[in-house]
Amino acid sequence: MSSIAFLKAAYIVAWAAYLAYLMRILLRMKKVETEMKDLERGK
Amino acid sequence: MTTLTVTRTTLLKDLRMEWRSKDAINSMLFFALLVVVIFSFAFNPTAEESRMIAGGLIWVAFLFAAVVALNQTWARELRNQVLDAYRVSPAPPNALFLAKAIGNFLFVVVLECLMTPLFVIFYELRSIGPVWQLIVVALLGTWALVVNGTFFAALSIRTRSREIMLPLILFPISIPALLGMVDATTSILTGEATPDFWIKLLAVYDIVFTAICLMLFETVLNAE
Amino acid sequence: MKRLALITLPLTLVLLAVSSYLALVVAPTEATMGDVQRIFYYHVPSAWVGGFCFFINFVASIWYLWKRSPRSDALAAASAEVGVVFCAVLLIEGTLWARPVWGIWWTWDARLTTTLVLWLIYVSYLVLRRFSAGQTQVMAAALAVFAFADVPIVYMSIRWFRTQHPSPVMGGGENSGLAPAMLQVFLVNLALFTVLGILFIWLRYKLETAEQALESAHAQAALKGAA
Amino acid sequence: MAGTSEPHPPPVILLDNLVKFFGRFAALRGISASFAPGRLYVVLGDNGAGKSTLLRVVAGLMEPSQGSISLLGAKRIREVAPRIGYMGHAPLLYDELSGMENLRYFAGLYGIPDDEVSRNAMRMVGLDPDLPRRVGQYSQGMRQRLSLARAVLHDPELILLDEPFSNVDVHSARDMAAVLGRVRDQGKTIFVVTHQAALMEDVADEFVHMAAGQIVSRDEVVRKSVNVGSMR
Repeated sequence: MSSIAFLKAAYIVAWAAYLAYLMRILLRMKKVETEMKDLERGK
Repeated sequence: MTTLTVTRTTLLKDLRMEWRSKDAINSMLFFALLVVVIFSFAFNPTAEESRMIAGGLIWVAFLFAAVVALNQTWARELRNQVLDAYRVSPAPPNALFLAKAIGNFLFVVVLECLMTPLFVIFYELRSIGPVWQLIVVALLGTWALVVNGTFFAALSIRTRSREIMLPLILFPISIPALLGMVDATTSILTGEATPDFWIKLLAVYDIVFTAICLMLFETVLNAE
Repeated sequence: MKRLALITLPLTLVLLAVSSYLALVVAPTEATMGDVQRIFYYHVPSAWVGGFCFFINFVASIWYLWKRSPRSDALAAASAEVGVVFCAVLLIEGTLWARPVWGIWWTWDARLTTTLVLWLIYVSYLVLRRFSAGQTQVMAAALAVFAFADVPIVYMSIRWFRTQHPSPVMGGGENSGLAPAMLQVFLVNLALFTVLGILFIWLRYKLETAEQALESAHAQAALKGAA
Repeated sequence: MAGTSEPHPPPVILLDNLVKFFGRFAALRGISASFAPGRLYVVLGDNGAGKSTLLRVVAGLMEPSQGSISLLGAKRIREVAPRIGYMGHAPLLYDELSGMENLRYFAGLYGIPDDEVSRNAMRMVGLDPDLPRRVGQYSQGMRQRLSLARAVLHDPELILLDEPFSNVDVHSARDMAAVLGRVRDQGKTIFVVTHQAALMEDVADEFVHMAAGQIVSRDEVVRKSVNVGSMR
């Protein structure tokens, strides 16, 4: 197998991991904000 | 009322209770026996090979058995919530920690004394290097496992599924100590290398982590 | 959240794109290892960011034990998690580099092993945070002190371990004789990754403090209500 | 009562806006109160009213989430730990040890080397110090008595008792209540959390009612005369 494949794989892994992690944080943030709004409205 | 007096009375109390119930030592002994037997099924080495792998086998077996004892460290204090009686008293928290750590150390040392002959028989072990070095490694290594184990068992009191938490946090931190014990034991058994570096490493590990445990135990004990 | 996404998402993409462009196009091809060496420009900065995160975690935990400020706990939680993510990427990249260069996926080489042990330790830290029932912050801060004290001991022991058992193949040291053009790309990437790491920690810290605020809002609601 | 000539002796316990959260649940919701020395307080309230939590916070077992507490003139409870006695909801005793072995150990924690102190504590609650039986084989009533002995072993000025009469037969409970009355008469301050208010009617100085993490009312007991009738 050509070593270029490994290079590509490494870069794809890095991009995918960092972007997925970013999305996960943002989604959790969204959840927290919705819950906060619900709480404030409930009062 | 000094730390040492309270440590002594607490240790004596624990030993007396252990003598009466024999919970920890019995389960630990049987567990270690099982591990030895299963290992000797799984690996069936010649005397030469067994020298190479015995260090790893022995210490992994003792590590697993120690976890059984460590998990019981605080069980007795939690039953009837006796720990609260200690916490409301003016007795120094570190005395409790030292008593528990020394108690566990004694249990595991007793276990090692009883189990080592079995390993010697099953694996036809004979050490080429000096045996006294093995004893030094065993004492330093056991304290390394037990001091952090006692502390992390106290941490695990306030977690869900606490029995499984202890190995999860103890094993990663103990990797250098385990590596030291295994490699030192192997180099003594085979007589091929000197274990000096590993003995020093274990000593440093013991000093560093005993100090940290004593610094942080009060904080952890009184966190509620 | 929209505002945060608008800041962080493009910034992350730009950082990743620029660093990839520099590494894959601008940097010259290395003579002995060929193109695979380009992993290096991602790999080493990831390692640096991971180490940096764990250091922040340690400082924040000490600060928490001293001052009991919830913000420093949030920072500790954030940096540990980001560190674990960077470390995980680092490990995967390490194996992807080792396969073509050394012919094996994994070797118990000093750096690989140290990274793996570090990763395990901080994963256990995150597990403790998740599973603790009350007083998470104190327990986590205590464990963080143990974790960080373990790092130099792990490093020493594994270096010795490796020299006693030489690993099968060793490519010539990564840093040996880096050409100036390579060095420039490397340094720029190091800076870009540092920014990326700080960005992630900042965002994760925002999330942690938002969660803390939510918890205390719930608690305050419980305090006022039902009287 | 002992001669407290000044109208307002300094309070034993001073609570200022005490709040305790368990996650999102507020167990104590802003308690401010002061309690005078030499009195026997009976704390009443439904399950979950925060009685035990209050006792644990006062005993120094829990940190309050907000607010401050001052105990026997000290801000840090650990400084006055030797002067506080605490009896928990659970027995706080080792099942594997005999009564005297238990007390001897706990006396050691308070730096009391004298065996006679432990023996007296056992006699005071009506237990035989020479009983070789282990606590695991004690009846519930005996356990509670021993637990009380452990709490008052070091002659504390402030005694905190969480449900001392739970699962205890009426006869034993009356005995224990009488013991508490006598200890109060020696000038100690006592807090008793209980469901059985009737047991304490003869000896209590004040009933403190709690609901939903707050103190809702305090009723002082007007003592008709010195309680001769209640002491058999």
